[in-house]
Amino acid sequence: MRELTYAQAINEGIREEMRHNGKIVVLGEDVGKYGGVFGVTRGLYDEFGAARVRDCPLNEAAIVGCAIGLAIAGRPAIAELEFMDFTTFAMDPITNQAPKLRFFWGGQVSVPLVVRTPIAAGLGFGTQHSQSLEAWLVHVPGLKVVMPSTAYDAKGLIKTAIRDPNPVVFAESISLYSARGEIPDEEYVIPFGKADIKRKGDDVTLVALGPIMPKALQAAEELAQQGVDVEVIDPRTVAPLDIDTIVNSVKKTGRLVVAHVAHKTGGVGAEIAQQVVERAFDSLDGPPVRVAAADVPIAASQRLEQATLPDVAGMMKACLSFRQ
Amino acid sequence: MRELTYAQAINEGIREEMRHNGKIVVLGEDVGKYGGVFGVTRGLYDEFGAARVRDCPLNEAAIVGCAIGLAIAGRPAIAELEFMDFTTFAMDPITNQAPKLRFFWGGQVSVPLVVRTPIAAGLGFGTQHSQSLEAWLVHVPGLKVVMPSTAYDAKGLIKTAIRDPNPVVFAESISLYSARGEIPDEEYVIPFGKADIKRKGDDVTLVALGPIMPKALQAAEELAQQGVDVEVIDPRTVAPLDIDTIVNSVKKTGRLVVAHVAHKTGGVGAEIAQQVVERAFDSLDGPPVRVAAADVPIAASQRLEQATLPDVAGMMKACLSFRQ
Amino acid sequence: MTLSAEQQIEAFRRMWLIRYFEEAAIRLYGEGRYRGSTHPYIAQEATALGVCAALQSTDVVLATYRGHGAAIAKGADPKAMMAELLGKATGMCKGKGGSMHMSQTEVGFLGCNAIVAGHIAIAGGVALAQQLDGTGAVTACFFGDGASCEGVFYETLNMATLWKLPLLLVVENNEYAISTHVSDAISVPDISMRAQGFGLPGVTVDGRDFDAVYAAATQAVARARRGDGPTLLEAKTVRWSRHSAVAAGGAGGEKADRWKLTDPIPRFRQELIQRGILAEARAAEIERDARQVIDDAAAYAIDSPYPALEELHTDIFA
Amino acid sequence: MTLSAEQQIEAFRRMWLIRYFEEAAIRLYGEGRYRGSTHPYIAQEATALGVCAALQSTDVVLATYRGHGAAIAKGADPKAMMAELLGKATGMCKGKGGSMHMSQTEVGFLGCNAIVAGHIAIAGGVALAQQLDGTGAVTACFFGDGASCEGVFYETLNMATLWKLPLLLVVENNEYAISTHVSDAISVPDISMRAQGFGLPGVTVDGRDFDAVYAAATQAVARARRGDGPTLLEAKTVRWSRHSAVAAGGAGGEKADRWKLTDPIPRFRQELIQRGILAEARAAEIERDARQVIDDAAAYAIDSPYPALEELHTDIFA
Ligand SMILES: Cc1ncc(C[n+]2csc(CCOP(=O)(O)OP(=O)(O)O)c2C)c(N)n1
Ligand SMILES: Cc1ncc(C[n+]2csc(CCOP(=O)(O)OP(=O)(O)O)c2C)c(N)n1
Ligand SMILES: [Mg+2]
Ligand SMILES: [Mg+2]
Repeated sequence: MRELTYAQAINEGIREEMRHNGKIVVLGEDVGKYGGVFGVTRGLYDEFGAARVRDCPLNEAAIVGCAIGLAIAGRPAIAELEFMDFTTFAMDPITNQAPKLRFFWGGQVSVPLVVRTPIAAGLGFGTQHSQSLEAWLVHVPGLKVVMPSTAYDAKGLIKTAIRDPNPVVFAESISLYSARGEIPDEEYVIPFGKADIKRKGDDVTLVALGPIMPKALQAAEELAQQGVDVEVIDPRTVAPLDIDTIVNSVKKTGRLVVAHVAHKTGGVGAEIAQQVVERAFDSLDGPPVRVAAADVPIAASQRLEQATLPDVAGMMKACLSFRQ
Repeated sequence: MRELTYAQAINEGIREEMRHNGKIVVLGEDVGKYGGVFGVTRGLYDEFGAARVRDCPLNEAAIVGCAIGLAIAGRPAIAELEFMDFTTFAMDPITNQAPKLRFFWGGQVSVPLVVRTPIAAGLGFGTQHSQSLEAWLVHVPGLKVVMPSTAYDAKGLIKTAIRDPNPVVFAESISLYSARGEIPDEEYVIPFGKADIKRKGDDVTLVALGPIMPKALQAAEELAQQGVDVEVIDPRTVAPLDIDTIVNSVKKTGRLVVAHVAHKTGGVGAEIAQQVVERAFDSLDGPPVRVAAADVPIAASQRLEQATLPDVAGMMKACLSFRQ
Repeated sequence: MTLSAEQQIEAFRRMWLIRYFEEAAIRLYGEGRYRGSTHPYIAQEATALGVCAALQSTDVVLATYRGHGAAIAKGADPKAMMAELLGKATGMCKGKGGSMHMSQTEVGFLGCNAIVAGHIAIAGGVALAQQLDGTGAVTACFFGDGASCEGVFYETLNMATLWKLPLLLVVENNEYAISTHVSDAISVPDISMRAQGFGLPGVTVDGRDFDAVYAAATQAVARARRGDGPTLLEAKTVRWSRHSAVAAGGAGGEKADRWKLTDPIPRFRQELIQRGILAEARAAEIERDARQVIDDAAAYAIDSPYPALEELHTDIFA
Repeated sequence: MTLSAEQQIEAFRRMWLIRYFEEAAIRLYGEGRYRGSTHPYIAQEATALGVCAALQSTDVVLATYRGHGAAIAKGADPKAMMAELLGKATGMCKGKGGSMHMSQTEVGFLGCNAIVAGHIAIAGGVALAQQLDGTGAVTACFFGDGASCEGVFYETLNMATLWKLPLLLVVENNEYAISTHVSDAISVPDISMRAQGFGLPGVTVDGRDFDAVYAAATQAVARARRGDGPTLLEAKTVRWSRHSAVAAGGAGGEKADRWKLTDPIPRFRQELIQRGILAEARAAEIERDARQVIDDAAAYAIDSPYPALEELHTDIFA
């Protein structure tokens, strides 16, 4: 076992896969010599060279389009978009091309594509650099969407993403990049569609996505001191979603809270809540509660930003809202 | 009263507003001389000239970007995207610019922008021309999203959209363009955020969005013959959403079905269901039911397409699923 | 490099296949045998054939929704295409794609795309894979004058030039994007001029002249194989009467049949006869045979079954 | 058109305002007085001033996240800017925008934008409104070498040329997009060459030379006001050491301080002295005063309150 940061864990996962499979290509802005704006691809250029770790011009649409071309031509491609907000420039390749090509060509190609992109919420970057847009992507059949919350998960999941012959959006978290975690010395992968129960509990089920996980665990710890036992579930992949694990937990607790840094309205929280309601209506003590960013643009000013984004107190309040 | 088609009604609404306000500019691909690929802007070029009704090169990002520039410079702009699927090319201006500029500049500008774009589901155009993407847009604070389902509503709502000093996405329905409706001789507008009860009923609340409305009403009629009295609610605007009208109906019926042509997972149906669950949990006889497109890409082949999209039978079945 | 007589005759034959395929597509649409739309390649046949004649079977072609011509030119099977058009299980994409999404990867036809310009960067990626694999194969990407306005085209132009990708960017300037004439959409008279700002060769040829297209494509292919990078090749033509089976587009009135004045097929026929490659009788026979192939394809497509409903859930994930 | 002595001195003063503003922004970031990031305009001052000196107050400027320089050059208030930087209620955007979203519409500064190239088509629309309104006003849009790779730039180039919009597209080529050198990103040596494929004038000037920028901008503005359409103006410069307060970017090591060799401010100072417009003593006084303005702005910003939480819900809808 070693300790690595979340960023290093992803880096190691990519590196191992690139060693296994000489066809894999990494491309994006600043991913080469510089090692990525957040350092996630550091050292790959030196090990694998400029042909396989490609610094691209500043054009997201062509980067992802080009990555799809590589993928359908038999070269698994890992494209980076520097902030998740910039998926807006690549929505045609990400949503109209990558997840549909195989289908509308009747299975003639596969699309081994990973689009890596980090969520920046909570760092003061302002309105256009703070969005968590997984809700857009889970709405697109044919896309897989991953949101790792720990270094361990990040490594295991990036390896699965790279091996997957299908398009995957891998949503990292800038706020977690420097978080450390134990990483086994031996190789491992984590399957998609398997939630991880990050903390066992009997009173409330708290589903937390990606960057909010540390706060969710903190909320659970504080609630434990108040005698409320929270089960914290990390879906790890929101598409496919391991709804069974969530439903089983809710059948035990009768209470569901879903937390994410994305805006509340139209967020994945509604989808998870509704799937639980569909399957476990009679087990619920009360309506599922969502803890999410307020439905306002995210201001740069720290005070406003903090008030917009979900926090520990908000999750605690939500978990306690079921008690009479 | 006169009868107009849905397309003509929109056309008339735009025309009236352009007569009222000489600043308004229409822009898009084929909107000028040709009158729009679906004829919605027919005649506007002749009446208002090439300066105000502008045929643009084929570049959606610049069209919407340019429309935003017009808007913040004091010229309300109406941009057309030929299919809703092509919002993918303009996601930066639609989501990162238009709804955020006013906020991040502290109120120094307003953005009187309408992006008109039609939903094509069910017409055999295939995977990349059949998507209903309102779920992406309701997730973006600062955007209003309109989905008219009748000629009458379309005219009243487009006028409100054009007068609104804020960005509005106006999602039309190709399948409704030729549907006729009575239009008053005198001018009228329809406020945003006010649902319309398209059919009164006591047994089940059926919320239906845009293009699926005719089928929803048909399902309700057929169910009436079976003694089930369905209340059909048309939110008309999904952002802002008139949740009060829906909740009040559910408090009466105890049962909620939400139907849309968009894919089920991550669709607006989950959002509406969850908002109802949050506010009327104790009134519900059972979990809300969603009727939506299957979570698979939409095939061109008629048989597969039909099996993918929600239909009358599906809505009937959903409405009946509550009966013991 | 010159083409053998046989190759030229095969090109001639495929032109007729395309022409009859498209006429059948229009007829079948009129008969209500499929929905959606279809975008005829009529009047543009010489371009697809001229480019594909310069390619090897291991090279790759990508095209637009107006891509039946490119498909046939690259050697796709008209029967599987016609069945695809009608949304049948025997279609090359099992009926899932329809008119705008034909594809036959085993002949190097990496498909049609219904999103204008959506395939251009993808073509760049395919060319990058070819470069990395070092096989010497090249990619040709067809698109329209309208598509040349989309930003991703320029992004790809820059990247392809920078990286010297083995790519032919073939812009088919048929004067219209639906209703919009190039003069109302493009700030320069020739789209090939765009190349000047990107540092790659830009060439304009008469897209109705098979020989001219073939010659320019041959040069571009040679350049690409040498590792010298992409070429922007503009094939000027005149669009067939309508944009699609659904949308008339702008070329109405007197302009509607202007394409007939420069129809590439009789022109190529005349050339081949003058060259002594083809006799009148043989030309007529080829035309008849092509029509027969298409008639058979239509019958086959009509008789084919629709896909089973289980097909909804296949081919999404590998 | 030549600038009066007074105008030149004002330009010189604003260069110092920018320089000291940016140094303060870096310092305050280091002190943890705001989060996010800041992108200094250091070493590029002559470009913003040269362009803005060619504009009237009724003309409009749009810029990027590296836009503090353009803001000050167009006459924005450094106090309101500094308060904005710190996310204070007294900020020009009430603290909602921060470093990357400064804006002061009443002086014609239509703001910074944090999305690379996200503002270019918007600038086109503002110019279109100016054209339609017939006021004779023009728009200048600043962006970087990296931004010139985004497709929407080319889309705007085409539309602006086609429609003869009164637009200056000012590309500030500081050699880097974060870590990526222009030679690894752009397929031609001068970004102004892109204009050749679009039919508008493309000009490259030394962006550190106020006079050269001013001369080129004056020509471009005149052309735009005459109704002859846009100009692509490339201002070449050398980026300051780092991309931002957060990201180092590529110009590390020996290259880091290369910009100092061609610092535009001492250069302009020397020019003004040689021209007899400015005495050494007056120059020093201007510099001191500018520093004082910025020090005062920083103190004002630090003392200002944070926005009230109610501000979360204002300025979303008009
Ligand atoms: C991104 C996108 N925008 C708009 C359309 C609608 N559309 C389909 S074909 C077409 C015109 C394309 O013109 P051109 O590129 O010249 O090709 P042509 O049809 O003439 O072959 C348009 C606007 C689309 N399919 N995709
Ligand atoms: C669409 C988009 N892609 C990427 C980024 C991240 N990013 C911010 S600045 C920058 C480099 C821009 O370089 P350039 O245009 O040369 O401007 P400079 O920073 O040199 O002024 C990048 C890649 C962004 N903000 N927006
Ligand atoms: Mg065309
Ligand atoms: Mg730069």
